[in-house]
Amino acid sequence: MKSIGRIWNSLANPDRIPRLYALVLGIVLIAGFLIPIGLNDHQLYPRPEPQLQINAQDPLAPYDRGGVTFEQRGIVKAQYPQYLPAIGEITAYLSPIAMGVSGTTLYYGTSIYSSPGGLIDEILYYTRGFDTVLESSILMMAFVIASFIALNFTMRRDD
Amino acid sequence: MYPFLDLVTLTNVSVGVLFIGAAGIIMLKTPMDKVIMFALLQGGFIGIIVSAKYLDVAMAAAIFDPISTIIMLIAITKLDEIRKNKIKSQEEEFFA
Amino acid sequence: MILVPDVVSPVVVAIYSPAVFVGIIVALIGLFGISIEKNDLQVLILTDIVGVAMLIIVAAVGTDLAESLVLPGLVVELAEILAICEILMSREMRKTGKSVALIPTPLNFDMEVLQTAPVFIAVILVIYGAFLSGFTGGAIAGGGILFYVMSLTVRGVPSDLWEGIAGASGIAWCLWITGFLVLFVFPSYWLLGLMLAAFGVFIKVAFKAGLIGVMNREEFRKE
Amino acid sequence: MVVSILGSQIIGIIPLGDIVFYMTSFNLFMFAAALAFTFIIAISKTETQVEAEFGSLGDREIKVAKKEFKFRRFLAIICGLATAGAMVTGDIFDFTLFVCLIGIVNIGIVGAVKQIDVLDSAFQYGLIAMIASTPLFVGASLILAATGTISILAINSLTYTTPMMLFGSILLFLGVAGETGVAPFFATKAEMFRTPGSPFLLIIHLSSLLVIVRVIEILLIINKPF
Amino acid sequence: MNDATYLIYIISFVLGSIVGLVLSYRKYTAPYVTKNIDIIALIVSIIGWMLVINSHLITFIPIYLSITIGIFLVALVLGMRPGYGRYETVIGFILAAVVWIGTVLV
Amino acid sequence: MNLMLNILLNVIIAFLIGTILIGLQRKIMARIQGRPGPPIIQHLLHTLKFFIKESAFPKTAAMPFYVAITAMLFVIWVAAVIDGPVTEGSLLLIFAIYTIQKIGEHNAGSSSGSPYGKMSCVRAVYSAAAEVPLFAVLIIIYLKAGTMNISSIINYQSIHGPLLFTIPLAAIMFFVLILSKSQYSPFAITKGKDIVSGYETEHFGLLRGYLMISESIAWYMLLWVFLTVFIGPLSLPAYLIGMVVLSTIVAFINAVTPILNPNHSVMMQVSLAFIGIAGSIVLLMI
Amino acid sequence: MLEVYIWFYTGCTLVIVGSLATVIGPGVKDPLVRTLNTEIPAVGLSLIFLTYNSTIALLTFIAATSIITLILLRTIVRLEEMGAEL
Repeated sequence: MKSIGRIWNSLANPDRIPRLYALVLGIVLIAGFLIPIGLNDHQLYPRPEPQLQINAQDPLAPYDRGGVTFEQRGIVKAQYPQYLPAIGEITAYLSPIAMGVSGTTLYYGTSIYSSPGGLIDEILYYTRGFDTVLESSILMMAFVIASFIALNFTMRRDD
Repeated sequence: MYPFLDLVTLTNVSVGVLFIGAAGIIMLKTPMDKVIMFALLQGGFIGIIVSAKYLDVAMAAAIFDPISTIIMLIAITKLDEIRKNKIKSQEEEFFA
Repeated sequence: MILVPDVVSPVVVAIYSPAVFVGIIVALIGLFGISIEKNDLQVLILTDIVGVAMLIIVAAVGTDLAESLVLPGLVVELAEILAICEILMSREMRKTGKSVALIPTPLNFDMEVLQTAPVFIAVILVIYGAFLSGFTGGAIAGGGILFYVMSLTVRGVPSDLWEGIAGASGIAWCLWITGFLVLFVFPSYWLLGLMLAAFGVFIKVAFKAGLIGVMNREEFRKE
Repeated sequence: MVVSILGSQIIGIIPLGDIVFYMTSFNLFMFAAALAFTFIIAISKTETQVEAEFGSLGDREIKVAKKEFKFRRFLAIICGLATAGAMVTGDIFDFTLFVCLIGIVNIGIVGAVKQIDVLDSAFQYGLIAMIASTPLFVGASLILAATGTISILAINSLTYTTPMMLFGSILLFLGVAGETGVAPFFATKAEMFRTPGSPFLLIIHLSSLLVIVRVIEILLIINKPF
Repeated sequence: MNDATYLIYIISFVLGSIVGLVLSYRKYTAPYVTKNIDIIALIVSIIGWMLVINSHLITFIPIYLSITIGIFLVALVLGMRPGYGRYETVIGFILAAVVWIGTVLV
Repeated sequence: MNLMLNILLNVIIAFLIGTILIGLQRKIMARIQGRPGPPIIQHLLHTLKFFIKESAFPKTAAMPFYVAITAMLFVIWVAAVIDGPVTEGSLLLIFAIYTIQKIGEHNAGSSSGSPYGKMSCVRAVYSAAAEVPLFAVLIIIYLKAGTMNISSIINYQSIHGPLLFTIPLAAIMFFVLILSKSQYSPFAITKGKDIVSGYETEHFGLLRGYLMISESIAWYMLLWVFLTVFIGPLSLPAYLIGMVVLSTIVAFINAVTPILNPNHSVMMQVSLAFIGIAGSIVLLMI
Repeated sequence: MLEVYIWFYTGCTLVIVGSLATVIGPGVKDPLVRTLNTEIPAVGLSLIFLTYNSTIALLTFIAATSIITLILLRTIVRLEEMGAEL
């Protein structure tokens, strides 16, 4: 009983908690080796086989999901297409510069499709836009905290 | 005629460079040597990106490579200096 | 050519469980390291490894969705490291009771690269980042700005400038929120929303990274 | 269409694209509670801690400085909003992001104080929060891999539970446990409360408790009874 | 028995206790006397318990009214100041219970 | 019946029965410890007394907050009554209310600026960490009954018999939870007399009255949930008898056990929870 | 297609070896060495991203890694300078 009490008391020391947490998490993760793990192949937003598009000489590889800017929508397999009136539009959109680049080279697909428009922008800003709100808020909060401490303490030189 | 020459592709060479770089970073103990080996690692990595034909990514990686290296160099230099000063001041204390 | 297949490609399915196992192994290694480590700073560095494990497992799903989930994960890691490092430093400063004025030790070396390269690299990265826009562009352009600011020789915390830049990035964040609202309230103006969102996030991330550069300039200043 | 979650009817949904917020009476109550507390925090002053001075009969007052007060109030409000969001979100990944936001803001609320002990526990809590973001995201991604969706409403209509989903949800729980500090990981969080500034500290506690109740709901939705 | 009558019983209990407490402080000045049995309290208690438990025997008033009054009387004795009213309560309860068992058996 | 009237009725019932049960508990404890003890009605009189006393506010308090928290506590317990006896809604909601009540406790303690309140606040955080039994109970009930709706759970029990016999360990865990909420119990670290009155120390007059009302309703509601979820459909007198029995048991336990140190209290509850979870899962498997 | 597997398994190897090196590698008592060692798993992870064609994530990761390294190095240097005993 006394030793249990001692263990319990040691748990009240904040310095040990991250280590304890790491240990517990590690033990749980070991279970991951024991259970069957497999990918359900019916996924949202599937993408073609790796390297398929670039090997097919697609200038928009690897994010080409069809569609023509302002005319035809790209293919996006979202969870709730009924709530997304403009689905596929962003995927199909290419900025004028991006169009120019796509005409000249085969190997700039990533850049072309991450300039405004493209699939990842569609997911990040439109279909799952709220994630990005949170994501940028997290970064902003971290920055607010860091810069508050930095400006008022760690980098302050007058006092 | 030389079937093993087929193995000398960009991918395989880059993988080789990568592993050499990784081994170097792990084995060498001096931070300065590690930075040199890090350049090797980055070289291999850029090679692999190029073999995947994503030139834009390769370009960005190539630009960030020197940045990381320089940051590390500055930090290492500064740390060296601090440690040297510390030892020096300890010795002074010792003599005093 | 199939632009969007019905199911995930068999290659990805085949390498899913190896990828998850690798992720778990890496996490175990990292957690093992954390649980035996006594030094707080070392633990902080090791949590980086655990973060890598997370990214592997998330990416292993191999869909576009997985990729877009990787990005928040990445940002969370970055953000938390940023905040916690600062707290660690302030804790240690309060503990030792040393005031800031005594430090930093001036850096006594001259690097040719720091005279010539920053402008060039920064310009390239900012232009490329602007072209990319969004988080990716922000991170890239931010890297450039960071490098440039860091290699400047000016000293002291530019408090006004700092607040100005931070304010600008706050406004950029608002731009992104506006963009988000436009996308959902007026879907017909999706292009406007997209541009607002993409450039809002871009400016925000880039400026924030630049401010990290300012912090570091203090640390790595030249004589 | 009448959809019921855990035996209670859905009152309404707010679709934001793929991320659908849903409300049952349970979610609505927690949402309202989080917002109400946030509002009160936004208009409150901080308390003054009075401590006996050592070796004399005088009292020592510990106050929160104005600048620090504003900063902490800002973070507390963000934390309250994030908590409210986490109560109604219908997407597992979105939920994990909310939890991460809460975690980082919690660190910030106590990050600017002067007591070394509190800073130390804030740092240790930050470490846990960082480690915990791994099981959080891994859990969500395993559930995604096993079911092909991360929408809670879609998972609710599934009829099976695979071991992988169970594993994923255990990891999710562990992640939330780390971020919110339930026993046996409570010490870091409890020590953070020794600093003055009670309205802001309240939101730390509020967020952790509400999030943990909410994650139980999510776990129950993911794992069907035998 | 619905919620409203339930509430009435409780309120009657509370009022009875309060009145009992006040009256007992008026009546008994010595603190905590354990041995004596007060005849009036005993009678009140017996009537109260009879009304509560055997209310079905009394047909000329509605059942809830008799229980309400009974609970009031019971509470009057039960709620007396510390040390008083315990034996009375127990005796009253036993008597009423005996009568109840009798009616059930017969 | 009119819904509002029903709510009002139930709230008043909850309040009155709650105070009387707490009074009864104190009386029983006193008798066990060989003291005369206060009259059963004492707790109610206390509560009412505070409403006619002068309210004072500490100079150091965090102002709107200090007042609002008492109203908040009261409101959430009224919400619990609405969700419980009135509409028989979601069980999860009652647990959510239970956790929010922890927050109220925490903040009532810290908002005054008193060191005793602060201690109670830190302890409230500790004790909130011991919510694991709560979640374990929820999960086990869900696994067994397949629903989180109170009326469905009652239906389930009227068909399959009380859950008390099928998942006894969950019932025990829930009982520990009830125990931790009762005054003077080994787990009642937030109200230990070593910190005067814990979180209530610095609340006077009207505010204290509200705190005490919510305390009484809380006690009633916890017992109600226990009886409803584990024993099933009951008539009102049966509820009353069940509550008296439970309060008596709690009083016996409280009278003979010392208050634990905060860490030990938390870890004790968590250990009980782990034993309960493991045991229940084994029982469910069999 | 073979290339994809080569990238993937190279990435996996690098990640595992690199994280081992970070945890128990030679000379990791020095936080600087440890931070430099974390670059190996970072490169390995980049290769895994490349395998899945997640090139935007890859770009962001490359940028973010260098920022993280910078932050960590700053902390290390600052703590060393203060002479903090952790």
